Amino acid sequence: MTTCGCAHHTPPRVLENVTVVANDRVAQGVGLVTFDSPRIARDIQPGQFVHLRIAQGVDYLLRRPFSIYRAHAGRLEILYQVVGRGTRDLALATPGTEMDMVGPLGCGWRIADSTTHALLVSGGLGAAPLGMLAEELAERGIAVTVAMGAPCGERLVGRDLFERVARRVEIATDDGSCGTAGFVTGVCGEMVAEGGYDAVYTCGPEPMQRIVAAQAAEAEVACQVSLERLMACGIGVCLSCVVETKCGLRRACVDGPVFYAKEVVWDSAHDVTCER
Amino acid sequence: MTTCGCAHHTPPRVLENVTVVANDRVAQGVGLVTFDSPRIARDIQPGQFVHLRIAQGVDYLLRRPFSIYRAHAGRLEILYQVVGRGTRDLALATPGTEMDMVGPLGCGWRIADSTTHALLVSGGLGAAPLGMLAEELAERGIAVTVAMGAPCGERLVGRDLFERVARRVEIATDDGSCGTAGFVTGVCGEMVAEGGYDAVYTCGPEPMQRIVAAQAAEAEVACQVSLERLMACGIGVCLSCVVETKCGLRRACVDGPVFYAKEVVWDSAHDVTCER
Amino acid sequence: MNVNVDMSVNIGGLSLRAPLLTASGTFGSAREFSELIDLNRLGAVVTKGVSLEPWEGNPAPRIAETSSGMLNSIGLQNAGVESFCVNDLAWLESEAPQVPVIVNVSGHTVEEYVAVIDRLEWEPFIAGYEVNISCPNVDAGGMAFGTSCASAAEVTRACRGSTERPLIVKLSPNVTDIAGIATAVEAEGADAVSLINTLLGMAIDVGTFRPKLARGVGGLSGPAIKPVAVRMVWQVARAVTIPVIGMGGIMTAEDAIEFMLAGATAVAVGTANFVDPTSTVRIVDGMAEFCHARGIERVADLTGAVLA
Amino acid sequence: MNVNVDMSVNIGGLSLRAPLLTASGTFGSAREFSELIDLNRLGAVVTKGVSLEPWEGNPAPRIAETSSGMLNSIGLQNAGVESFCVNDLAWLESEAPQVPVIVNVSGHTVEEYVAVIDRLEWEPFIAGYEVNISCPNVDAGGMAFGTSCASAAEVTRACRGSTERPLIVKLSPNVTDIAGIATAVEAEGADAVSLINTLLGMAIDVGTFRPKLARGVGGLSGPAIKPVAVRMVWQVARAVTIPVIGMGGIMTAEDAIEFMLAGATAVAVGTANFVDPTSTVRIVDGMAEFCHARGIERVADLTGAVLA
Ligand SMILES: Cc1cc2nc3c(=O)[nH]c(=O)nc-3n(C[C@H](O)[C@H](O)[C@H](O)COP(=O)(O)OP(=O)(O)OC[C@H]3O[C@@H](n4cnc5c(N)ncnc54)[C@H](O)[C@@H]3O)c2cc1C
Ligand SMILES: Cc1cc2nc3c(=O)[nH]c(=O)nc-3n(C[C@H](O)[C@H](O)[C@H](O)COP(=O)(O)OP(=O)(O)OC[C@H]3O[C@@H](n4cnc5c(N)ncnc54)[C@H](O)[C@@H]3O)c2cc1C
Ligand SMILES: Cc1cc2nc3c(=O)[nH]c(=O)nc-3n(C[C@H](O)[C@H](O)[C@H](O)COP(=O)(O)O)c2cc1C
Ligand SMILES: Cc1cc2nc3c(=O)[nH]c(=O)nc-3n(C[C@H](O)[C@H](O)[C@H](O)COP(=O)(O)O)c2cc1C
Ligand code: FES
Ligand code: FES
Repeated sequence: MTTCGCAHHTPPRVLENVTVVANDRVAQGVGLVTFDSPRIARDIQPGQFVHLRIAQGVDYLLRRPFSIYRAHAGRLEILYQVVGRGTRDLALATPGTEMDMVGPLGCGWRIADSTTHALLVSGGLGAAPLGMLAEELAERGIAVTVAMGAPCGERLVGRDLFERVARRVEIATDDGSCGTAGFVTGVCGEMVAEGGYDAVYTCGPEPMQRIVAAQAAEAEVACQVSLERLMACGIGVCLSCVVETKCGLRRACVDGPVFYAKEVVWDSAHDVTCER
Repeated sequence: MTTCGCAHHTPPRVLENVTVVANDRVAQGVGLVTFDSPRIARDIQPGQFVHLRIAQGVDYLLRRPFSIYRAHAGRLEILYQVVGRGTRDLALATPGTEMDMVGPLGCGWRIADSTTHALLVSGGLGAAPLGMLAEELAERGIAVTVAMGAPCGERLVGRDLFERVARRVEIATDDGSCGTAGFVTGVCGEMVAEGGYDAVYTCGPEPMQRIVAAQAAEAEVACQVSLERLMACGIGVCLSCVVETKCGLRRACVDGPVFYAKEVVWDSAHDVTCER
Repeated sequence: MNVNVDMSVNIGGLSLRAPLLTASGTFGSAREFSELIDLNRLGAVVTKGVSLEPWEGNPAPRIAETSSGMLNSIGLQNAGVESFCVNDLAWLESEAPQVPVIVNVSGHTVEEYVAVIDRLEWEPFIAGYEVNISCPNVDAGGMAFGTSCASAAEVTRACRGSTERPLIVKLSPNVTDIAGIATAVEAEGADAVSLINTLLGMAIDVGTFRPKLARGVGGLSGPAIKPVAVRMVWQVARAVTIPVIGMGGIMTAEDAIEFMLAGATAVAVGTANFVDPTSTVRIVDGMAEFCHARGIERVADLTGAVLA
Repeated sequence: MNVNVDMSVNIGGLSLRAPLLTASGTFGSAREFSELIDLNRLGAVVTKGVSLEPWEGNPAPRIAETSSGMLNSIGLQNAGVESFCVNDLAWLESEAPQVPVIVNVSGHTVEEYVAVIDRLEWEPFIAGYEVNISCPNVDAGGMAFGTSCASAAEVTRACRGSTERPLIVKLSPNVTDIAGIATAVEAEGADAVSLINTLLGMAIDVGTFRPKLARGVGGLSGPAIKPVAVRMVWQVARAVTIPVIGMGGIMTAEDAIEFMLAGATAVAVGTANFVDPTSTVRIVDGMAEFCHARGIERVADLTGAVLA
């Protein structure tokens, strides 16, 4: 039976005061911020996210949702792309800055006990929720292969982490400045067709995820996707983040952001992230 | 003929980008911020003010009006008391911070050619617009005597400057922690009654200014007051800052903030500064 | 330290331990907040809007951020009254038995409002109803009922006929004369009015030329609307004798006090729950401290205490 | 670089070099801004409200800051039409002869509106009138005329009878159906409508229990109201065939474009003049750049171009 919901046991949510311990530019328009956040860092699972209050006043009100790239030793790392007011302010936060976040939120990646070799497909900042996953898979002794893409070499993120834990990392850039020239979906299509994977995990622009999902379906490999939606509450009450699934509307913030690709009704899926 | 307006020739207003060069706490809840602002610093006259944009976003919109405490060498000094959002943010501004201000604004203190000995009466942050005046009077060879008051010694501001340029400085504090115990109006009343002054300049809480004005009137000495009003535009268009005068409603931002005390209709004068 | 302040208020016979409710649609059915706050600190939980049949709501995107506010066009998505009783209400009854539950009721027609109430009358664990005649996000019904005295009166009369429980009517701010509408629903037996629902607004993405909400228009909430909300509470409180529940942009205890001074007997907190999920209890605490610091013994003494 | 963009628009026969006006009451009679900006860059100057006799306005405090907005209760203080002609108009004619001047007209009664226009008809240097039937800050007249179709139509008809100059009617947002009122004034011969005037609001000082405005209530302006204003412009533009002048919270060129997309032929900038006195020219420049960057040759092509 498909429920399109979250099967995980999710850790309790808390509102935690956190402190920026480092914040650096890591690629063109992309920063990596590290927070001291002992409680959330301890509990959070790969693919879950936090809801961060960046704004101090009420000029812009809402929290911003971010995946966790890495969590260790009481600290959370977030990879962020500067796109608007919130992320611009985030980029300006210096070590010592205090903020607060609600988390851990949402339902993360499922790792089936039977998995032996996982393919991770990352487009642009898609690396953000895949970092923790790659580390977790490697720790569990599951083989990891990565296909990653970006517009250009300057904008590739997560490569170091992936190269540390994966047995193979394939790179595609639109302009050919690094790895194969072209979209990551080209590289990924070939890899999936070659076979050998029993799980595909993907994150990136929604049209890309959709193609990867189709490639995985073709090869009959279970595929999970991580979807972005505008979120007001992040905890399931406001119904702003709905995703159309085979079992009706589901909330990306609690039933996702990770969904099995086969459950998503892609036609109506609303794409907020074409830019990446 | 009384016009209740501005007789001065006022320098042209500009919108200038300014940079914080220093910002320090100088008394309890009071800061002194220095801006690099060559154009306004060159033109501004004692008693005029600037309209400073502290907010960056649109959470709180309006500029904040501040008198100029000192202007020299392309720099402006502002004494400010932390009372709300704007001044809180101002207190947090570090050297290098950029802001912008509109100025010089308003009509400052009139110095009659015949003046030989001026009494300056400052209550709390009333020193703010009197600092430049004291220096200007001294430079013109006019004798300066100062009566200054504050709730306590910890909150006295401007003493150094006044002691440098005035021939006599009398202090009153409500709690007697410095100078005479009591209100500055007590000290000032005696001084005015003693005679010898041909001009009284005062700034501070409106009820205090009103008493000083009455004392000066009694002694038949011309008295000027500097009034605070809520200001949206600062340049005379919005009519938010009206002061009731003997010749009708006048705008504090262009016809004032300095008025001859005898022109002000005190009964209806709206006091926004009881706190100081 | 707050032991001295009596925080209780009475809304149409319903006695609340604190003058603060959750604003419908911003608190789910409270379950999601139970990990984050102590629900027993709330005056009452007002549930999300409940309709007779399941409603799909509007297409996404359903929200857009604006200066000091947000637009939403959720469109009252809900699983229908039956599912509400079986899931949400059952959870509330077992996990938060001390907290009064006020069910927010929606309908496309007068009959639907009544049918929802008729079903809910079977449930003993309900403290009252808030009839939403002011949702700007549904085509039939919704706000249309709240924009004329006649239709507002009609819905109220019909609902009143079905229940003796406290009946609150939630008013739309998108009207010329909200006091007139409040008077009309008071005349039909409403026990209280709540206001304001969202202001109808729109935002357009200048990059794509498309409205930011798929539906085009939506409801504006948050601090941006507070001055309009305070004004309307003040106008309505002077026009009716029944209690007024004030809301619209409350983020802090001071905001809540402002509504009480304007004439509200209690307040509701909406959008702030998204910004800070602990807003409700933080505001209740702050209100008690405010009273304590000023020697105000009963929070109810603030109601309508504006000096004007 | 903007040479390729045609920025001109036409409002009821009045051709403007740029689609940007000053919002009445926020720009004085332009003189105060002449040191800070080049007035020739504006589409037109809309003056502060002018009445037959001098008006005192309301007691102070007259403004209060709110989240992303401000309240004002100035109350149309002005020295009357005679003084306006002798001082303000004469200055404009001699110092800014190229800039079209639209006079904002106020009255307590229909007769007063007409009398102001009758006086102004003697002045050759006036490009048109904006009839303010939407000021929330005066007791008689003001907003009252703008909240019913009948009275809005009556004022329009009377003013139309006195002038052949372009006649703009400024609408109140404090109504249930602004499109209906726009339709009514269009039927009486208005050449254009402008909207929105301020939303009626209130703020209370919780320290003193007093309203922050001496008058109690006042008009809300600034970015807080933009979503409401954009929605109303969109509704009105679909209901009438005359041009719409959009305003409410415009701070940036993008904000102005948003109003154009919603259906405005031109926009007006109000509160932003207080925040940044160079706002108007900054926004005109930004609008031209916006068009240029997207290959839009005529700014007028943006009007109503929202994809909905
Ligand atoms: C579950 C989840 C995880 C995410 N993880 C990451 C991450 O690890 N790194 C990263 O860079 N970004 C991530 N995003 C996207 C990130 O939330 C947005 O880029 C960010 O909110 C933009 O804020 P802004 O103020 O800079 O942009 P603005 O455009 O000014 O924001 C305006 C509004 O739109 C929302 N918004 C804008 N873009 C998005 C988006 N793509 N998705 C959701 N809401 C959006 C904002 O939250 C805000 O409410 C994630 C989104 C979701 C839903
Ligand atoms: C001509 C003039 C000169 C001034 N000079 C000085 C000075 O040199 N040093 C100094 O510390 N203060 C001065 N003030 C007062 C100063 O402008 C206010 O203290 C300041 O605006 C408060 O801003 P806030 O955001 O901290 O307070 P908030 O209370 O948050 O401000 C809210 C609104 O009220 C206005 N406001 C609050 N208090 C006052 C006030 N006393 N006068 C006018 N507007 C007020 C603010 O500008 C803002 O619009 C002067 C005021 C005027 C009119
Ligand atoms: C996302 C969202 C959903 C809402 N859903 C409902 C609803 O179902 N029923 C209702 O009566 N009001 C609903 N409202 C309106 C709120 O209850 C409240 O009246 C309004 O948001 C103003 O308060 P605020 O500014 O504190 O949010 C909703 C508001 C928001 C923001
Ligand atoms: C201080 C002030 C005074 C105003 N005076 C007038 C007026 O005299 N006549 C009028 O039609 N509108 C007046 N308005 C309304 C503005 O012209 C405009 O409609 C409104 O402020 C919305 O635009 P904004 O948000 O850009 O300010 C005034 C607004 C403000 C803030
Ligand atoms: S963001 Fe509120 S329900 Fe998902
Ligand atoms: S502040 Fe606008 S007229 Fe004085």
